[in-house]
Amino acid sequence: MTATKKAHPYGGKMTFWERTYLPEVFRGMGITIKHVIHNLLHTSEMPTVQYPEEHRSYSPRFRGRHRLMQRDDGSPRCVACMMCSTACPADCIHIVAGEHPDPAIEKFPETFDIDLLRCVYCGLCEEACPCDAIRMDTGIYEIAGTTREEFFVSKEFLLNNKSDGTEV
Amino acid sequence: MESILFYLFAVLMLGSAVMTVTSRSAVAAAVWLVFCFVNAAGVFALLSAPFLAILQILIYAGAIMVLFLFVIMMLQGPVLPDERERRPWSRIAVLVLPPASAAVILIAWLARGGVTAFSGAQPAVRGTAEAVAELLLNRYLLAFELISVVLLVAIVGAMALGRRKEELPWK
Amino acid sequence: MVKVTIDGRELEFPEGTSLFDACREARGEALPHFCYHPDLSVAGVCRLCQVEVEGMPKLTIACNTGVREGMVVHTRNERVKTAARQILEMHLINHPVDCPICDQAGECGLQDQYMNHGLYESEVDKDDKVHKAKAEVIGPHVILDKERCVLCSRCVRFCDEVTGTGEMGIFNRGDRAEIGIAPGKELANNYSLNTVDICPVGALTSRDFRFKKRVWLLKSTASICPGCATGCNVRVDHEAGRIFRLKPRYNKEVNGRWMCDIGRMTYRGVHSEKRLDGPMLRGDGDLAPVSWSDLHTFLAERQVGLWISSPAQTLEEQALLAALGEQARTSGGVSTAGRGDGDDLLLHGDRTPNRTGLEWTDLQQHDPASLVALVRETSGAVVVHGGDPAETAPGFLAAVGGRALIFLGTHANATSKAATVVVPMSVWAEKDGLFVNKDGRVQAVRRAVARPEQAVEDWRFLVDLWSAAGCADAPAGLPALRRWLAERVPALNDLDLNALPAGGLAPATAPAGAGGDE
Amino acid sequence: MELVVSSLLKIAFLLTVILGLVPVLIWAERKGSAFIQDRTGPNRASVLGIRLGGLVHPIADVMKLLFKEDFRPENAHRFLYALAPFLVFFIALLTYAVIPFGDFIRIGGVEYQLVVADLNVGILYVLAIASLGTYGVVMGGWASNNKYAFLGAVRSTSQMISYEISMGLSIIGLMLIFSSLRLTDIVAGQGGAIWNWGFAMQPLGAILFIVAVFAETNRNPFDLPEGESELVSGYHLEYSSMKFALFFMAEYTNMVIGAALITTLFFGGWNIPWLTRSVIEGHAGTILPVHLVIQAVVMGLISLLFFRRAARERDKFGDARDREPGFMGVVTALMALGAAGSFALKPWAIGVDAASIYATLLQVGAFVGKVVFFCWVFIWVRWTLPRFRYDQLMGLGWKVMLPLALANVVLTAIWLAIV
Repeated sequence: MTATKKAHPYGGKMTFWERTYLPEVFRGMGITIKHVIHNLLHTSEMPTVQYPEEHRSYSPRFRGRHRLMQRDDGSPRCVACMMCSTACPADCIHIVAGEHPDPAIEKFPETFDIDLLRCVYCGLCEEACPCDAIRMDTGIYEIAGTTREEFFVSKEFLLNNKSDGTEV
Repeated sequence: MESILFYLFAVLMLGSAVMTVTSRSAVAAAVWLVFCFVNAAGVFALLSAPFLAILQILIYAGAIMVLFLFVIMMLQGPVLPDERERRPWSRIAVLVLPPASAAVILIAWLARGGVTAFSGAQPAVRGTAEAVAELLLNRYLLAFELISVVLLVAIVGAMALGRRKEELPWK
Repeated sequence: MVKVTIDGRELEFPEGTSLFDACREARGEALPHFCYHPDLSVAGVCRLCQVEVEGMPKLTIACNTGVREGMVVHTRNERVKTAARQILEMHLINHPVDCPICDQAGECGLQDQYMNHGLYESEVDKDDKVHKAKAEVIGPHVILDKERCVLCSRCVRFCDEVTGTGEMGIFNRGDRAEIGIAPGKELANNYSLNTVDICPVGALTSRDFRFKKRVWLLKSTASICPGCATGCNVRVDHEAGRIFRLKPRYNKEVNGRWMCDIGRMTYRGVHSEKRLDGPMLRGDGDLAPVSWSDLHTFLAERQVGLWISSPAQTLEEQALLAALGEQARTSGGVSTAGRGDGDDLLLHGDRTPNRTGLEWTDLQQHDPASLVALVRETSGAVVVHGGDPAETAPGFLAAVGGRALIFLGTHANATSKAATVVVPMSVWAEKDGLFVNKDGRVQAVRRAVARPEQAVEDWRFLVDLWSAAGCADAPAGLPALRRWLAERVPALNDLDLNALPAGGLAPATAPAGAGGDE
Repeated sequence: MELVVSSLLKIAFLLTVILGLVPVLIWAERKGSAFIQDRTGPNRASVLGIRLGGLVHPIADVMKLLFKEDFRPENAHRFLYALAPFLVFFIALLTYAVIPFGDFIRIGGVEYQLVVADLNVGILYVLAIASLGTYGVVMGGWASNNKYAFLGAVRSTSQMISYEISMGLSIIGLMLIFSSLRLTDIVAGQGGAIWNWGFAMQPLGAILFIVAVFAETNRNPFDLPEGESELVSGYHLEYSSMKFALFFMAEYTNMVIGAALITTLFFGGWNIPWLTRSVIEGHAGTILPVHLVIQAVVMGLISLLFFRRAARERDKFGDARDREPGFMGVVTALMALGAAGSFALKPWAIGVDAASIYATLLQVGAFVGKVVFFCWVFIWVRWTLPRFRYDQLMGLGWKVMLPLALANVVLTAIWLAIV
């Protein structure tokens, strides 16, 4: 009998004690106090990350702030094909293409701006890029500023965004 | 000491009663009325009727006026600055009524024989819980119960009227 | 008529139809092709349109084959597909495949054919490719990338057959064959940008449009070129309120598939720095910005003695101005303005789009001297809608003298500088209207981009003026305006101007179902 | 005059305890919720590196609230908007007048009752004042001229009125048993064995009362007037700075009252089970030394823990915070030494007057301890149970608690008539 009752924990008729809810209330309070006592006795095992001092490590596949890859001479690898801005669902990449002074390089980005406030960090720009020029492997996720303009980052900024997380 | 408190309560009670009548905002009027009740409770307490005093606060200030305020607030929005200016007649009322009521009190006071009439007066029955209980539950038990039946009838009537017509059980 | 079976469907075609066209009709889409162009001779060099004709041992190119009675043709079988794939592989051997930086990407024939018919892994090592000159400037408008060329010879045939200038040719042989310019020449004819249009790959690109925008981001609006009286049908390619290029729109009756370079550059005026950007009123000597309400007050107080329109305005605007001027004198502007050299292809000597409209709306054009005389004759304010009489009619400003000169225009010019009131108007790409070309064909320009914030739509402003002047039933809204216009202009009486076909109508020769999109 | 001075002293004591408890409770709320949810909770604010486990945070919060901009929404009712938070806080404090926090203290042969106003209608006074508490809330909500604030106020009002009835009825049984409305009588009646306590005599009444008190204080699971998810934050939505702080403090003050009432009515008030005043006074020479030994040992152990931690985490942060465990160790060690050192005063030979005062102190300590425990229960419940839906709230109040309270009254009356 009890077995069949237990088979329907959320259905059927509730007993008197179940309907008072008091046993369950006390059971719940038991659970929470168990957590309190355990945490009081094991403060060092607390999963909380003491954020500014400690950082949680992210997977290498984590998409952080973008960076533009450089050629050997430090110029952007980007050829201003606009594949990233076409693929971008947030419409946050703004490129103005131009003729490169070096005849070997036909097209290059005169400006390459990303509006980090619009970016949704989906990574589609990385995937769209035919030249592996834009990457989101910097691991930088602390993107803070006091004005909107600070989040509108330029080509120069993105070129100097290093993959080891160092900033300009 | 007691007479100081009495006059304090009395003046505050009268003043708040005047404010109740002259307030432009219904909400403010209700709040003044609550203040009036609280002072009335103070007077009751001074008259050795603590039970009555507490019930005055508990029932009138604490329950009935809350419901009043509740309804008024639901029906009336906040008073905008342009609505706040007083009408001339209310200014006259504010000027006339307090002196008038003061005069009435003064006359009553003099008629009853001055300060001693109030401060020294002791009621025949002390208004403690026991005394009230004695009156209500022993001496006037029948009347008390009859009144509760009348109130019950009123409640049932209110419920019947409050229901939607088509839901009336006898129709 | 001959009966042909294509992919199992039996169809009839007139004799002399090319098999390419027959296949297009039977399949609903063209065969893969580079060199074939309906307006050029058949070259048969790209070998991409090969089809299987039963009874012939080898595949044959459809473009250079005529239909014959009883022909049984297969265009979709495995043999044809394999052939197309192999031919494409050949074409791509030396192609750099630099689509990301190629302006043609998105409207490239090679890309399309590859996606439709190729789709193989290249077997050619990237380093083995024959490299040729890139980004070679061959004319004022065109840039040539020899590597990308698939040697379809369309451009060569265009220069030989359409313009007859013959600047281009194919030089060398084998995998070193390349398109080039004849020594000592440059591709400087007025139709050079058509070679960019017909180039199926990114070999010829427009210097004007180069790197400005990826083509898939552009939106197109069908319109009419305002550059001359020919009224070429164009496609306005624009994005985010900015026009990037004009492309010809097929209209058999007017311009076919071509348009001239001068016409293509007319869009530059839309984003000119000289655009008027706000209503202005001459206060103490200088023009100063003024609010619309003050402007209307000023206009309401003035009695206008002369209304001058221009052949650059739409038919609606000219008719409205004529109606406004019924109580006063009107003029169609200076008859010598906007004249230039034409050629016998498309460019007309009359560089205004709507001079015929002036005739239709009874606005008489004046030569400079008679216009000045007309101004002298009238009293009251002078309204100039478009044009620049101060520049084209010497003595005009002196004739106006101290009277109010009200200029309704789009760009700053001599008249606007001398005007008492300047009202910023819309250019052709910012409004809806009708142009009547030199042959009396009524064609519609459509609003493609937003006008400057402070500018007004001309016809709305004129309608407002008309209402303010006391006309109770001034047409409200474009459809009503066009119905009013059709009633007013005799040539348009029987037409529904709100339902013009894409190619326009020529009422003088009765509505003919001419033109249409390609 | 003596009455005034002693009353003022008692009021001062109560205010110190209550206002002192408020920041501690805020800290306990934050830290307790954190520990329940396996978080660390507040631990940043520090004074010279001493953080006291986050106890500095309430101080920082007060500083922040003091210096915040005190804005008033446009079209708010000026007077009522300003009055509401003061009213809420004032009324919350008024209730303490009748709560006995100890038996009496004998100084110089005079016995002083440890209650500010020993009203003969004490329970009714509590109920009356509690019913006035609605005004601050409803005024604040209405005067803010914000629909969410007003909805919060409306909910609060209807909820308070509904549960006040169950609350009043649930303690009638208690009044019948102790046949008094005076709180000192009720507490005195619960002396001696633990089964004399109210909750043993009135288990149903106790549960109903506790539930009703939770509802009256607007605490979870009855915090619908605040209802963050649907009402932004309820009646104090438009308040900032110290006005908001007053609302916030009033909530915790109400919590302390609730705990004090639960303690007084159902958990023996200042009574310590079996250790009645006469027992303590009679055996003070034994109890006090044992007490001191326990205190010294416990404090010593705690200080050892701190010192161990100080040794282990010598350079954990690299700043002033590293000195904290050592400091705490020294403080607790001093407390242990103090307890041990007081043996020099010969606690086994305690005098009669001192024994009386010691008994009073123990009783007051017991009262405060019980109040603190029930405050913790408030916090504990809040972070355990989910919030009611509004119809469930009203259904519970009117259809479950009210009939049960009435049944409790009737059953108690019948039982008393029989016995």
